[in-house]
Amino acid sequence: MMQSEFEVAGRTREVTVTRTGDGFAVAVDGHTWNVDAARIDGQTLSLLVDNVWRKSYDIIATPDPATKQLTVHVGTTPVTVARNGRRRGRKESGASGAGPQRVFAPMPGKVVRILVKAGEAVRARQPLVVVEAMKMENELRAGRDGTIADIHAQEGASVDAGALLIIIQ
Amino acid sequence: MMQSEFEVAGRTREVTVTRTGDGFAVAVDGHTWNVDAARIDGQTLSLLVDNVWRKSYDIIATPDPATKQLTVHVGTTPVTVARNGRRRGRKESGASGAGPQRVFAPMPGKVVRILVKAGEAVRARQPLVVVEAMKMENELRAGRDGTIADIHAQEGASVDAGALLIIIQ
Amino acid sequence: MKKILIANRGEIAVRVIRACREMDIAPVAVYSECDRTALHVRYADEAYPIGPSEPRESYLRIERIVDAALKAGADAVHPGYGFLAENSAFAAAVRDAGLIFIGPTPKAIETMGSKTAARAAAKRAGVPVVPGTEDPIASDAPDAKIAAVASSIGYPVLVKAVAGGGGKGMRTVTDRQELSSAVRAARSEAGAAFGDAAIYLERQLTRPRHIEVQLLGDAHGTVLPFVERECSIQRRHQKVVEETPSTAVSPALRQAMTSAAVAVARAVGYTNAGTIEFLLDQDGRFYFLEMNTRLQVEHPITEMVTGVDLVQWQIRIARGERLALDPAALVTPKGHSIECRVYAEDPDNHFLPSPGRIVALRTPGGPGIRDDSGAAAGLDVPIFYDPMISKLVAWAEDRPRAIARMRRALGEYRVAGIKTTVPFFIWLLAQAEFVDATFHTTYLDEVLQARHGRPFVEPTPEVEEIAAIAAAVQAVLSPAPVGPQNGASSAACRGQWKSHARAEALRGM
Amino acid sequence: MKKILIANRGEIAVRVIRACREMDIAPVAVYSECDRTALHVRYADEAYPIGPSEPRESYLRIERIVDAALKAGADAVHPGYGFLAENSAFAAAVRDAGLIFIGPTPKAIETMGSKTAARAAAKRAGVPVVPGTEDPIASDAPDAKIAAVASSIGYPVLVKAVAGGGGKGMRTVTDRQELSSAVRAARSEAGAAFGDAAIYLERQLTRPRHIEVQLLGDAHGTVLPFVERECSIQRRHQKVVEETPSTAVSPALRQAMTSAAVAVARAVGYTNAGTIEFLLDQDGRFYFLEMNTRLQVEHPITEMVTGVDLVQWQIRIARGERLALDPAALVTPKGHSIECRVYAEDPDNHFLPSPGRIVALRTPGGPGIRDDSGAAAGLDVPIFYDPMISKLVAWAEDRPRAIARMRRALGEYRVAGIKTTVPFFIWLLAQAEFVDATFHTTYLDEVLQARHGRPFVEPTPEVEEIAAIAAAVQAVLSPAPVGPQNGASSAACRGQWKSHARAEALRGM
Repeated sequence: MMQSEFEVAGRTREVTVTRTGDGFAVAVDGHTWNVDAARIDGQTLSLLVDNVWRKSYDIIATPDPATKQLTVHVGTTPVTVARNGRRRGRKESGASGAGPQRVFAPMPGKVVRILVKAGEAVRARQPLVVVEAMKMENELRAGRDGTIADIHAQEGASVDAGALLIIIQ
Repeated sequence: MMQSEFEVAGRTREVTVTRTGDGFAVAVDGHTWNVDAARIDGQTLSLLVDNVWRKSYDIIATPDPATKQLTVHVGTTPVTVARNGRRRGRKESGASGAGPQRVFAPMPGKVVRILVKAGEAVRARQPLVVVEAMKMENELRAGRDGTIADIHAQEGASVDAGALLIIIQ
Repeated sequence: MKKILIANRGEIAVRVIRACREMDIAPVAVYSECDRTALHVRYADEAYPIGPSEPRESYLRIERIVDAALKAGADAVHPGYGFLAENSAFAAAVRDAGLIFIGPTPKAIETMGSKTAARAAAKRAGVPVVPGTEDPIASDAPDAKIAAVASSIGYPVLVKAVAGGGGKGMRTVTDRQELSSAVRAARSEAGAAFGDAAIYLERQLTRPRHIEVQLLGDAHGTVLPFVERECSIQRRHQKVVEETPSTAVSPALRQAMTSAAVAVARAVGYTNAGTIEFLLDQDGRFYFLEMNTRLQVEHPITEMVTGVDLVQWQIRIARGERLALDPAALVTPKGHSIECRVYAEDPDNHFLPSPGRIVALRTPGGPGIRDDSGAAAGLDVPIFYDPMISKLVAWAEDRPRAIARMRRALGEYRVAGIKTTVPFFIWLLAQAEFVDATFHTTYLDEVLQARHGRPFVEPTPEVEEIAAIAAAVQAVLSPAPVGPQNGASSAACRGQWKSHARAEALRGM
Repeated sequence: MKKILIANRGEIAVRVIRACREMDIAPVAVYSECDRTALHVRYADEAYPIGPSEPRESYLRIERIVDAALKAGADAVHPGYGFLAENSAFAAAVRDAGLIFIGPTPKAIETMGSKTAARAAAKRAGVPVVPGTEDPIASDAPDAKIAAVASSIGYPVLVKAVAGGGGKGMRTVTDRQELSSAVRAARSEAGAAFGDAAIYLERQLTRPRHIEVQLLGDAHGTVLPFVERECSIQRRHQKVVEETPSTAVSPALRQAMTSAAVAVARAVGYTNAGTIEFLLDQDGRFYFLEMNTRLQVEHPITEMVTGVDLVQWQIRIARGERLALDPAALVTPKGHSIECRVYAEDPDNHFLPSPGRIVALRTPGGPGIRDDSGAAAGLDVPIFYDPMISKLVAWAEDRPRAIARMRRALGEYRVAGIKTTVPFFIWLLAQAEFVDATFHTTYLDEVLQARHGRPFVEPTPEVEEIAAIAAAVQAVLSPAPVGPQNGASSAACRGQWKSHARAEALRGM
């Protein structure tokens, strides 16, 4: 039996997996499902889950380098899943909560222009920095109102996906 | 530098591989080629070989369970390659040389009928045993004239690919 | 109709699933033990186990399939082809369970399923049949009696399964000495394949062509024929390449054959998709051979030249729709289409089956190519079923271009882990008889015999040298890297690989 | 013509390779450092390195590409689209090296490549153009002067690259305040994309449709138009979905637009494949927008409804053949076709590029589906190039069925390792505006803005629960087995796996 806590699409779920004769009994927040699971390869699973019907789910589960979370594709629907304790606060751009907002490069590219200065007040959706990748200029915008606390990017510099560019206080 | 002897489509070849700056110098029976090799995955290679032109070869190389040799697909053309010392005499069915002829099951299946008896004289292409696989009955035939020395198969038995069925002396 | 259970596996189950999805109908799969990870199970909305891998314990078990359909709350059952597709008891059991059988009536299946009864029905409809026995040969008939019948028909004679199809349980006999062993083999194979060991005899025509007419019949009395398919490229009576239209069929002959096909179908009150098979002799006369009361493997080529989705129409007919199709368009092909049945067989070893794990698979794509497949890398081709892994279909404006396109597509095909018939097709499509379409149903067997097992794609000295280089270089490059692909590329693409390494590290989550 | 060098990469290079093979012409690839293992290199007969990954150091280096063509002994060069495809200096360099350029003359490229010169040519041919500046804006024009020009045209105004294409270097400006920054951004992007920072201004029509006409012109004076393509589904002026025919074009309008297109092409002595783009306003009036003097990304949908292989015809025209096509058939579409450009972008994160390693890939197949791809599992989508990984094309008898088929195909698409726009397309094809074809060129940007970045496919409670189950079960099942797939299946398929184990043991050879 294995018990874990997962954050699924932002909500915490208690999941308990118990091996049965020919599959698994999986309890999610107390409700138990009979699951026949077959591994296809490192990231692909086939699940048959007994409910009213015996439904087939085609699963690809891969870690997301930018957010350090697991992306579970249920068919073509991507769902973000994090095991509790492992999740990192990477994808806060656009979040409206308290604390500093960190703006990360969402893809590798070149910083073409920085449009703000440290100490400058910014409004939600105001462009902060322009990153060129794959021949397109992409504006990264502020997720909420605030003040530029720190700029880690340099114009002309190449950055990797996930690189910290700007902090808004 | 690595030196080896390969049997390619039945002919022995001396092959020497030397790493160069950006690829390999590969000598086959004394003639040297400049080879740019890139591995795609466990069994797939891309070779660019400088000759008059710089030719591109799409390679899939997999071991053949039935013959214990390597099947190298150059594009869609399969070529049997054995490293010397490793080759086993598995694929002798149909060979016309001296020595006993061993008839192996070429695929897993069920022995439906054995058509000969030990000590019986057989002619080339005479049916010896019928193996059912994938809903078809497949007759295995004698590769040359001879006498049945031994029968290892039993009617009704399931056999694996490569199982020895009959020896003709 | 909201939910359809597909009583089949492999590529045809995937084909029916696709039709369901495009019609907003939920597809339900069934599977045997060794098909748990097959694509048809993963593509379906629901999947129900129906027993062990042996077909007789699963895909041929009527009650288990009907149970699964009822459990799933399905409205209808699609049989695909093979297995129970031409089993009238299955069609009846589905109907008796209150479900719709997507196919003809049990009565029509039964009549045409008996090849001898079908020949009688064709005769009654005024369509000529190949000379042969009127009734099945009794199971206890002595050899001498069978030999007398064969003599009266005239050699060469074909021993055929009464419940036959797909060339199974069929043997050619050129003289009396071969007759008893051929009858025994055919009975045994027929019993294994159809659960019915009955056989009959038919005269083997001299170098005929196999021409067939696809039909659709609705429940309102309309029967529509499609442009003919040419299926003369056969190995041991099994089709390996099909094309449409046929170079041997003139507009007048097309008119005559499609009319004859409709007459036979009407004679048995036929509904849904079916095919009338004819033999066309060297003098241009055609004979009814048999009717297949189901979808056929070669249905895609008809879809390619007419634009009609035959599987969707099967469903639409089953739910009572009228055939809203332009009859003239169905017999007016646009362009030319060819299908190659890609089998897990070793063409260089007498076409013996080559089941196993597909280690790598790259299928062709691009203009005019359709790959109807049930295979994927990492999956197994099981020993228990038909070894067809894919129907590779090409379309082009005309026959020469369709051949060129198919050759291009075959050249793109990469399969590792199992042998396939791809090298054989590359050889076949380059033969003058194929290019000139001068073939007939025994052409392939004749030429194969004459080749004495010579490999279909013989490596040139250049290719042999490259194979040696590849084997040597692969040994030096081993083992396979798990991260970046190779040194040069790795350095060149730096930037995304730092991230990739992080991804690799997280994989264990 | 025996050998063609393809001066491109990715899916379009693979597309041209396929055309070459079907015509028995040897295809030659070129590649940058990070494309060493790309499919176009592996599919070609020969491959030559042309420099580092940065396009300016490789795919945009005219002299390196011409050198490679000469070294390979090629007869001709196919430019694909993007990179040097509309660079007249490249076409001239190829010609001057004694090779055939598969495309129009350098002169025609130059004329139509300047969007302002092209507008002048259209006007001279009697075809209306969108109101705007006659000449490029001077690079040192003061902001005030540009603003005055904009005011005289009337807001909203479009800032466009004179050397433009593919929506690059284009900005919409709704009032004067945005003008300078838009001009600056457009200049910078245009300079990066085309090596030419010149821009001009054009009035933005109110909710027009983008309708374009594909043409082929041979060297003997024949110019033939094809049925129109509807390309109004655009994001930031880049096409994302195209279809043919357009629901907005009546037979009379088709006649008028195709005639206008031919008039423009004739005015510049156009040969080979090209496309005249029009805007169609809400009153049914159309305006010349620009001409693309090359093959277009959306060419497959025209191939699907006409059966004509445009790439093969490019080659045939280049070697001097006459256009042996029935003009009436080209403007009489058979059925309906839709293309979705599958990009390595994260639609749920402002469509930002998502380069990286494709860990798993399963592409759709079956009836009516064509996947023109340059991607494969295990390969990287590099950061340096356009992030399009595949053109997914559907064909069916009519538009509703083509949409249903495309939705089915999108549902089959599986990509892991990178984000793609597949979930976005699944959402888009379900929108009433798409289903009813009431869209226009700003529809998508408007609806995207209104959605405020909401995910395109939001998981249902059921899907969230399944995701949790999958994550938990995957952790229990780890690590991935290298041999048999899973316990149940392994036992069921015993027989072939003993052999498989032997195969695994031999892998090290």
